[in-house]
Amino acid sequence: MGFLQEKVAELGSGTNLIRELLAGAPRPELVPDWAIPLTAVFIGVGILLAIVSLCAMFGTWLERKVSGHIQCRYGPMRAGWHGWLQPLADGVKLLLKEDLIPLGADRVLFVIAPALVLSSILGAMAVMPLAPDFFFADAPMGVFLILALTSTTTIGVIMAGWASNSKWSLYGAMREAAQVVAYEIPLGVSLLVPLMVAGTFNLSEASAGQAGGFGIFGWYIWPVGFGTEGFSLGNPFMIPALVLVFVAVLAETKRAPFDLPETESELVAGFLTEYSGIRWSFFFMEEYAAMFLYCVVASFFFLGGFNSPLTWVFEDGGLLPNVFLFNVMAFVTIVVKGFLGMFVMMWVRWTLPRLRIDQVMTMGYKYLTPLSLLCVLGAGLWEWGKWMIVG
Amino acid sequence: MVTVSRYFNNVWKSFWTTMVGMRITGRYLLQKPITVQYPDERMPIPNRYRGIHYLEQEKCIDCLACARACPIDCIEMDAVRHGKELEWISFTLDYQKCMFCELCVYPCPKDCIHMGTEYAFVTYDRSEFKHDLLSYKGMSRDAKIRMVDADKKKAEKEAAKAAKPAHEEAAESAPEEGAEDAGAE
Amino acid sequence: MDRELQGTITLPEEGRTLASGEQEFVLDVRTQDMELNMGPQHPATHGVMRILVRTDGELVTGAQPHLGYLHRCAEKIGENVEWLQYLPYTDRYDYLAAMNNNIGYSMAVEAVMGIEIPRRAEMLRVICAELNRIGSHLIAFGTYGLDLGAITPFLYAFREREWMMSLFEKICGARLTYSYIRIGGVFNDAPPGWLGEVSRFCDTFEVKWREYYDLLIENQIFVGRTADVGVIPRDMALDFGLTGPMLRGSGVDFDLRRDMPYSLYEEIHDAGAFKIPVGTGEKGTLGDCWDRVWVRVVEMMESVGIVRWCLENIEPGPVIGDIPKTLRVPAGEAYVGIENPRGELGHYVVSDGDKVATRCRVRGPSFCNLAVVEEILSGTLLGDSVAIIGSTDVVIGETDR
Amino acid sequence: MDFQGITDRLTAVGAPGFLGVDEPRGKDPEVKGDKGRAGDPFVLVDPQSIDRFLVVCRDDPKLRFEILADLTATDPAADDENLWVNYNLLSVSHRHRLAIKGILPKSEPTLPSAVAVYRAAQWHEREAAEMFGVTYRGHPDPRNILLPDDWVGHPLRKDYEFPKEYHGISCE
Repeated sequence: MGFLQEKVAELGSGTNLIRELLAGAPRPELVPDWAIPLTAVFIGVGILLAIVSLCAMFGTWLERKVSGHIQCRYGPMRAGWHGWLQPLADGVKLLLKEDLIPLGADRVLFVIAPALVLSSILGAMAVMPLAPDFFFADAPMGVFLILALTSTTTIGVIMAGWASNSKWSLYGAMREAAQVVAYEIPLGVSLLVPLMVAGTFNLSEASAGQAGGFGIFGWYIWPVGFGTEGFSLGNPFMIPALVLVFVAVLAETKRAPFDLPETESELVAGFLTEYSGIRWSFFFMEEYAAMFLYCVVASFFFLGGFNSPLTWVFEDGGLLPNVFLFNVMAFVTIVVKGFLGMFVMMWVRWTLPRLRIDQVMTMGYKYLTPLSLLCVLGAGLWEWGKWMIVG
Repeated sequence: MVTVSRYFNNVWKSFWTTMVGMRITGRYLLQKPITVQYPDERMPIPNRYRGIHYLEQEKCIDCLACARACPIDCIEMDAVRHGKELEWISFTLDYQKCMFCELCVYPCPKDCIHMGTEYAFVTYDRSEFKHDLLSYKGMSRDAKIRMVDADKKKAEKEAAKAAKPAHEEAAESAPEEGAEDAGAE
Repeated sequence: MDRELQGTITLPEEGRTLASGEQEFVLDVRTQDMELNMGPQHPATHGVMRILVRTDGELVTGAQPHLGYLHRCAEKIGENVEWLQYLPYTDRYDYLAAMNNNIGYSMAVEAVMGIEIPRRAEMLRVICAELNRIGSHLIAFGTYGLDLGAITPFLYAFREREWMMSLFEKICGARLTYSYIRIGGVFNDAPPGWLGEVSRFCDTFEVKWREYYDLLIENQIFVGRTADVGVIPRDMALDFGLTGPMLRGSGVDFDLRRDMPYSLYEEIHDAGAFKIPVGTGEKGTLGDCWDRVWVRVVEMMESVGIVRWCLENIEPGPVIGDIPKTLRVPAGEAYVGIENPRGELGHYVVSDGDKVATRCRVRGPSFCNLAVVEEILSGTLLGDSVAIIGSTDVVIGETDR
Repeated sequence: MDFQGITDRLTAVGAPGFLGVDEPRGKDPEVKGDKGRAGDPFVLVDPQSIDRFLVVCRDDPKLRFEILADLTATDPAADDENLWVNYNLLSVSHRHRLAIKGILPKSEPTLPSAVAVYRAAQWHEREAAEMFGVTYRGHPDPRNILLPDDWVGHPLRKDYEFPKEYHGISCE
């Protein structure tokens, strides 16, 4: 118990927050020591679950509106103003839907698979700081923890495909396995470029490194930046690296044009063929939450993270220093950046046709991997040269 | 070298055509949708629209021309004839069969069956698709009055006929013959 | 397990090549082929066709189409209803090009009767046929995008098709199954202002067409999915009796409208209003999916040219000849083939002088075009098979009739 | 080439099984008393040598019928003791057509398959076989194509009786 307590106590700022709150309670001595971190964990998981489902809800709404307007139609318009309550209505429908498990399916795996998929994204979400002073797990190796945790969704998808006892599902699962393994490499490698520039794996630290410059010009993406220390030379390989990361993220999250595991025109619905109701929606929650998470991670390392003109106003040494408003604005900033990233992903999805599975593999192994390696090489040489010249 | 240039050409082409496509879709993203919110606003329906039939029952003479023209025999009609007037029993169209081809409309000698602009036809029971086009059953008021009038006239005529002697009738027709002769000359 | 059985086992069919001829798969493990039932309810079979696919992983090693799920006895019905009454049934086999079917049937009956139809009726027929060709090709193009995962071009195609359908709605009252063309002419004259709207449609369509071309046809992913895929060489295309865009996609310069002209097409072609696009293998091999789709897309613009010519040259006049209400066709027989959007639509009509046909045979282009799928599917990837089936542009209503 | 030219050529090369031509009456309506049939002309061919006839049509440089446009059969009447088998050829290079008809007795409706000549015939022959009960000798895949495998009867024959039920489903 003691070991767990220690580990849990390390989890984040939430524990201290709870402890402070409880300190004001009438008889704080009645609360056992181990209950405090546990409460923090439960509250944290609740918040994470809320974030994941809100991401999915807003994501589905956004997707339908974006696709609708791109295709000269409205999208959902009935439930609420421009259908903003539509995800809620869908959620109720999915909850009430008959839960089907096909005959001959591996029942245990069939039930576990959606939960596994969802839990992996919940774990990855915990690493994401929501504001400079509000986070669950400020892991020093944040990025790679996120990459590792999100790639475990593959296991859930393969499980789902295998357990469904359907040929289409099996195809979808096999494609997912091949595709995710192929795109882990370019994603990880091209993320090395900003990691080299930032000099840290931690998301909050990376964000802190991009402060200043009215909240915009300090971002790592600019070849010539204007941060807290005045003008500085950035890294020109950041822009191609962002494109590479974007493409790899599209593939990682199974978004078109890389939606091979689901290809509705080839494999009916891929690994989702036999799923229905709330179990089916778990996969979608995972998809939208993963999109959001990847977009936020990319924004932390390329597009300034918490830094925007909004936070710049309230930051320490800014126009109106205010810690609380700074944190709120930082939260707003990453949410906006995350959904802007999702918007671009949707825009791409509703524009492009789908690749074929061998082309997906070709693109991963023959195009993205060498190009990302080139990028890393170039960025490394650039940084080395900068270090040699500037010191 | 050719391979390398083809490699980067491929990368560039993929990127560029994606950008071109995104420009097109992005432009539409900002435009007003062209669809309409169906039950609230509806598309205008042209005059020639081939929707659910309507029947000008007053004109119809129960000649079965439309039923015969129908390729799937979905029109059935039944009426009892009282002299010139019709007592309608049914005029049904089976919309489970009807394919809205309008072949029933143009053989009509009285131009009394038409296709309307109504297209939504929802029922809870299949049997209700056998739709009765009649606006009233039996005889119309006018037809009844006409029939009564006709009966009255007939009765009067017969009474007059019975009252008049035969030679008077012959005399009555004689001037007409004379007029005819005059016309011929 | 015995030591001898371990290690590399090479299957006899080693070294199978993809259609592109680039990658070779040498199998060193014993695998089992899987039978996959594509359809009758499958998103890519465009209706209720069933294709039994034998797959080895992602590789299709054999395919067998099973037809008949939409068989509605059209030919038998033709022998049981009167000449004119069969007309609505012709709408229903190729429901995406109902006008062309009406024209084909009417022309076959007119050929037996030996009658001429008024010039304005011919004009209206040509306008309707070409507008319907545009609509049909829009569906072909849109659903092909859908097969390849691009959903937006489909909606754009439907947007223009919607206008085309509302044009037909104005002239004949129906949106899909028109029954507008009658034996001896057309049912009724164009309403006032209709021809002007057709002209406006043509103007708008030319602008939108460019967008389709840029959005889908030129897209690198689309080219990658379709070029070098499903190659039908010229000889195979002729052997299988392919017609229409399938034949022209294989590089055979043949179009019934130009080469065996009927109706007014000879005059229109002499006036230079249209050309026949023929596949050239621009992006890959001659006769691949890209060529077929390209031929269809370019044909839409040629149809616009034909419609324009008709709008310029149409003159007032009667639209239907002197046709009795109950048709009696003299004894005889005729085969009339016209250029449907999918190829040669043939009607073989036999009459024995009665009110009812003796034989009402329909040669559907989709039926013949689909036969080639059996041949070219094997050796492709599963994703390619969808692309190939889509590029044949079959309408199941017509294959099964 | 017009129909006259095609038939002349067929006679000249001695196409196997070529029996003659059947031409309709003149198109001129002024000519009264022409009792012939209406429509298009066709050539009559012995169905038993149809495959060799088609080879000639396909390979002769003057004819060059590359495409088999249509293949079907016709049952002219219930009391007729013959079926017709109809072929329609199309030449892409010479831009002409030819309608071919063979008279086949209903008592023994067997004729050689044309699949070896035109592979387009494969599905058409399957359809004609199930609809009319024609047997094509040497067809590589003689299954039903549009009808279920267990269908009884040949629906496009004039003497076909409509089934009362199919697998327990009433057809009335």
